[in-house]
Amino acid sequence: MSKIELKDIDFSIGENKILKDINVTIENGEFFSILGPSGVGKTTIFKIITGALLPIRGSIFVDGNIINDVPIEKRNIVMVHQSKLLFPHMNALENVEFGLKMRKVTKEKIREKVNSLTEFFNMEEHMGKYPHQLSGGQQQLVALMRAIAVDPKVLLLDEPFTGLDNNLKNYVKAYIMKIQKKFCITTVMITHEKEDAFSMSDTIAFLFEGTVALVDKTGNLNRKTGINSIDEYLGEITTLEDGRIIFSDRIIEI
Amino acid sequence: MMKKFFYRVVLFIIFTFLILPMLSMLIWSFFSNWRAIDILPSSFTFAGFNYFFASKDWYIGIKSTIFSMEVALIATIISIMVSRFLISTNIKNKNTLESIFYLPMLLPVISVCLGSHKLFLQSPISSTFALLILHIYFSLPYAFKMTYSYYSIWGVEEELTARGLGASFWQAFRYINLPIYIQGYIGSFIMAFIISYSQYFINLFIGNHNNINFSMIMTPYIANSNRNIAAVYTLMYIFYGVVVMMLTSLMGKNIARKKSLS
Amino acid sequence: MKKKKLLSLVLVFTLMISMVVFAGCENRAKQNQTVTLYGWGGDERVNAWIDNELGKYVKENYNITLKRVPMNIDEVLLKLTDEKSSAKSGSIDVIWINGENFYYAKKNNLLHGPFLNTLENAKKYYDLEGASATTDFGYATGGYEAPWGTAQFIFNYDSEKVKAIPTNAESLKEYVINNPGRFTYPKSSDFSGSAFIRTVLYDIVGYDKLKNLDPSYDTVKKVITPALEYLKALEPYLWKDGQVYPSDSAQLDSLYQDGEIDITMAYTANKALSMVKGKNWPSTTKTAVWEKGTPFNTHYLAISAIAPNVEGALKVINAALSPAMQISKANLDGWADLPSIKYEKLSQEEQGNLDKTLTPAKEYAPSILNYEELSKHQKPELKSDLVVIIEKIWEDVILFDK
Amino acid sequence: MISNIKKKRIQGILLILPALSIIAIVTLFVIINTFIESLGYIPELSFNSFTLKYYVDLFTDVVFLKSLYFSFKVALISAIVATILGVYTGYYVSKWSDNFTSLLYKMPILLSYVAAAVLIYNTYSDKGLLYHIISTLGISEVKVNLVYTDSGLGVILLNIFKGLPFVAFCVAPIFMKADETYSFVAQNLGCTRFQYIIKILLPLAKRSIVTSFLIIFNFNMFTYEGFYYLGPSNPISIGVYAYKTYLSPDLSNRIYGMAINMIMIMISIILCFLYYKMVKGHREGEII
Repeated sequence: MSKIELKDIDFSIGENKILKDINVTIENGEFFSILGPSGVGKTTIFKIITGALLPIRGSIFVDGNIINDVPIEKRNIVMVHQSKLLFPHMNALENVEFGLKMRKVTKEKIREKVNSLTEFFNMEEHMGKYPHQLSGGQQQLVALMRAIAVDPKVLLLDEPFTGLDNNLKNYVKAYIMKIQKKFCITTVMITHEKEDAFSMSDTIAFLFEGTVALVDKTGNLNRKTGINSIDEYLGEITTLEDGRIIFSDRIIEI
Repeated sequence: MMKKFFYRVVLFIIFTFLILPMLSMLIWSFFSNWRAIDILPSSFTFAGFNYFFASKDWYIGIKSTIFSMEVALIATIISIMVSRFLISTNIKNKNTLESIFYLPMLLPVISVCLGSHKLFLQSPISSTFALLILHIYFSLPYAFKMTYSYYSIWGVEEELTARGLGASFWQAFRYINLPIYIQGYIGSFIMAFIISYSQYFINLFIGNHNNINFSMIMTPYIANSNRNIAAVYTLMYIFYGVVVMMLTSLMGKNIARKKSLS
Repeated sequence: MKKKKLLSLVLVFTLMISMVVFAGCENRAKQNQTVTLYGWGGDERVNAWIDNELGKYVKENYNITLKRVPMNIDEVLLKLTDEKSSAKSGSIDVIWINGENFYYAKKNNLLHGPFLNTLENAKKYYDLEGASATTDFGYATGGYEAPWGTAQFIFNYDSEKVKAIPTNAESLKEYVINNPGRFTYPKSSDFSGSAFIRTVLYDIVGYDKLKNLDPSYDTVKKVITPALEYLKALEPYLWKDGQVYPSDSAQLDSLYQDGEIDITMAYTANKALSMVKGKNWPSTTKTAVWEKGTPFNTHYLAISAIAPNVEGALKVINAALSPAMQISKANLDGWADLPSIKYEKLSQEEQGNLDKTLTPAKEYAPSILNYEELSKHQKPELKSDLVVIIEKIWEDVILFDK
Repeated sequence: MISNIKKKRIQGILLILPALSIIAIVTLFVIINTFIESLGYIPELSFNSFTLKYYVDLFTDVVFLKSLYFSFKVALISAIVATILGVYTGYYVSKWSDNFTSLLYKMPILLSYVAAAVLIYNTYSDKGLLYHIISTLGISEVKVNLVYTDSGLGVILLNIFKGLPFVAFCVAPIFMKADETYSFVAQNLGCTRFQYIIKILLPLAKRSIVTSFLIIFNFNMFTYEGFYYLGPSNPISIGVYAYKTYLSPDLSNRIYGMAINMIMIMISIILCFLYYKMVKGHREGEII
């Protein structure tokens, strides 16, 4: 439940500039999406926020405190990777417990916490299984559980629906929304799917070629933005009175 | 079906090709004569084994396996360090740097020994330490190659995830990296061990009388005409090596035990 | 989890302990006097003798620990050359050496000396004016090496297959032509191969014509041309049509052992005995020399110029020259090396012991020649620089057809 | 903020420093020393001039040139065969969990070249184990003629014997892990087994395969044991040539030895450079 600010972030690999002048503020408890085609540095932003990568220039603030020098494990920002990255040698339960164990939480508290999560996610029968025995959707839920278990300040979701079919996707999606409501975690999601971004988020940032082209409330995005690249990317959109959005080809609900 | 049969046959031939020499070694360790006209080898003997155990050579063998294990351990640790550095940085000359670590594999051992002997003689370090450095020099690239190929395919993402969840660097390494990569590390260790264990010229040329290793006592016998002795020494040489390899694999399995349980 | 911890702990401990133990070994070795002996280590009988007889002897008499380091002599010299150019103390004490290696080592000041005349046993039991003490491959030893043992070049053959062993160049040619593919000899770079070539030279050219030859490539080539032509003529009838020569005598022995050839050769007079005894070779194996003689030489012990323990090295060499060691070295059940000690200078009892050790057991007696028979056919070695040139000429003419 | 980047940089330097210092110091010293000595400057042996004479001598020596060509030919053939068969074996080995067989095929790696050479001799020489087996099977008049031939077949056999398991050992773990990860995905996408191997497994293991190939090629080229024990007397290999030269008791030959060394080192470095180019060119397609 924190506010994050990225100020003037630059990042490059060799000569290759990946991110330029990223300035974003994500409000406390907000569901924030970063939308853009693949390969524009979305994941890099996440890695910078978590601390896996260090920016060449710029600062990251959480609740007004600069965290550039805080090591990864002290930031309490958890990222759910698009390929889930469950630890293959641990079963689902151990995966979920991992973060808590690292924090030296007492055994009873761990049990309590994990039980309530298991119940919440309806995963009772699967906790003894190893990652490769779980389906894609279940893996994603375990990854979510693992992330939430440590009560992160910020939850980062990197393309959370990769590899899931429509049914599973809706299933996972519902859980994400539910978590967000229940725990009020500031959540940032990376996606290239317009519908997901529009249907889930409070605010959307458009990332093109390493720069943020536009940040706005979802509700305000019901017409042409006036920025060519974004309009081209989004195509025709109309917001109906009941809040549904019509893209050129389909209707989605918010 | 035909195709499958063909593949099997090729595989069979390959394995036969690899195993026959081992078989000949076994035969010659227990026999001293097998003439062209004889169908079976004659003159069963334990002379070779008797000699091996009567002389202090079995002890030298153990000493040199331990030395090589130390070398392999250091080489593996160093190669993990290098791999982690290479995988997590994006410097411009990464490939050049990587190639530098392969250089020792390509340089002829004798050239390096002859060349570096002068260096070590001029420096204040002892010959045992010089020997250690050269052993690491030659085994490091192999260990590095193994480790780095693991790292470059699977990255360190899992570890970063763990750290995101609050694990410190060492915790992440111990609980996540080690179990996942252990096969690769064991591979590097074994490879480095093998390279160090089979070095002959380094010990000969750089070392002193305290650094006699198994290869060094084995080689003259092999090059001489008593096949029984040669075979026994080769057999024992392999035996020591295999024991070390099995022990390390076992340890690796133990570390990755949970994984294999699944 | 617990088991894992335990295992890694155990591993770390063993490593640490082993390091300590080995370091301790080194220290202990230093307090005790240690002398290193560098030399060829390819024969288990030789090694066993050095470890168990000589090593034990110096331990008991001088409290010296003898460390044998198996290393070919050319590698020893290479190492020595490097070590000598540095300020550090070397690692080599005693070197087992002779011939061209001695010649070059002495020329490059790699050896300590002269020391031979200071050795008690050398003065007492050796003929210090005699050929083996003063000259090694035609050059003066100058007291830089002590005669340790002698060797003679001989042929071994399977008497069941070779009814009449050729004992000169002419009869060998006849034999080879009649039995194509059943004879070969090692390359000149090998000790035995080189000795075979010299044996042929002694037969065809003659020792006297060769001994004072000017060591220049062209002169030597001219003089030995008849022998080269002879060898060239043999080539098509050799094993594998003379396309391939074995790299060393060990390979030649392998061929003999497999029954691919019927004659092998060695620079160790009593080799057949140990090989027959070990059942490596057929019991019908016999030994022969050539009518006009085969090369015979002495092998020596020398001290490195930068030996860390010269005093100890002198003691070890003195021990190696002692009658007791010379007799045990000659033991046909052990190394069976011919002694270099002067027989006449031994006491009656020692003479008796030596005779006894030199007499083979009845069943093996036929495989070797007795000492008398051998000594009748001994020819000294040529000068070592000549030997090198002859080896080179053989390579150029026979091997590379230059 | 700067301090953090600096810290990371220092960490990085600490990570590679031990390895880099060992490798760089030794390699550089060896190359420089070899080069200087090969020009005829070894003051300890009182050679004090700088000259290219020794290189000229070598490159006008037919025996040397022949040996260079011969070594190259044998090394190339054996490295190609060993790599292909090694990858083939590695693929099958990666699917076996049987400890014994997977240990068995590794044994040749453990052997030193000398030991392997002698075993190959005992097995595949004219009257070796193979001969005995064939003749026991009742085929009379067998002629096994593998070692000591002009074509260097014996050496090739040895190099394959040593190289094949090495390649298999290097690629098997990659195949195994890749199989775990991608086999299902690929089948999902409708790949046949063969397509899957060609399109997924081989490219994944490409780097490993190429490096192994280069290592064994280079090693085969300069090794002397194989040629010494199993090769023909003429032509000889560059390794044998070099070995003979260093170890000649006549110390002036050492300069030739150093010159040959330098030539071998140059060839190695060129190979390393080629490898580097190759890796660089292919970087983008890599799955990391």
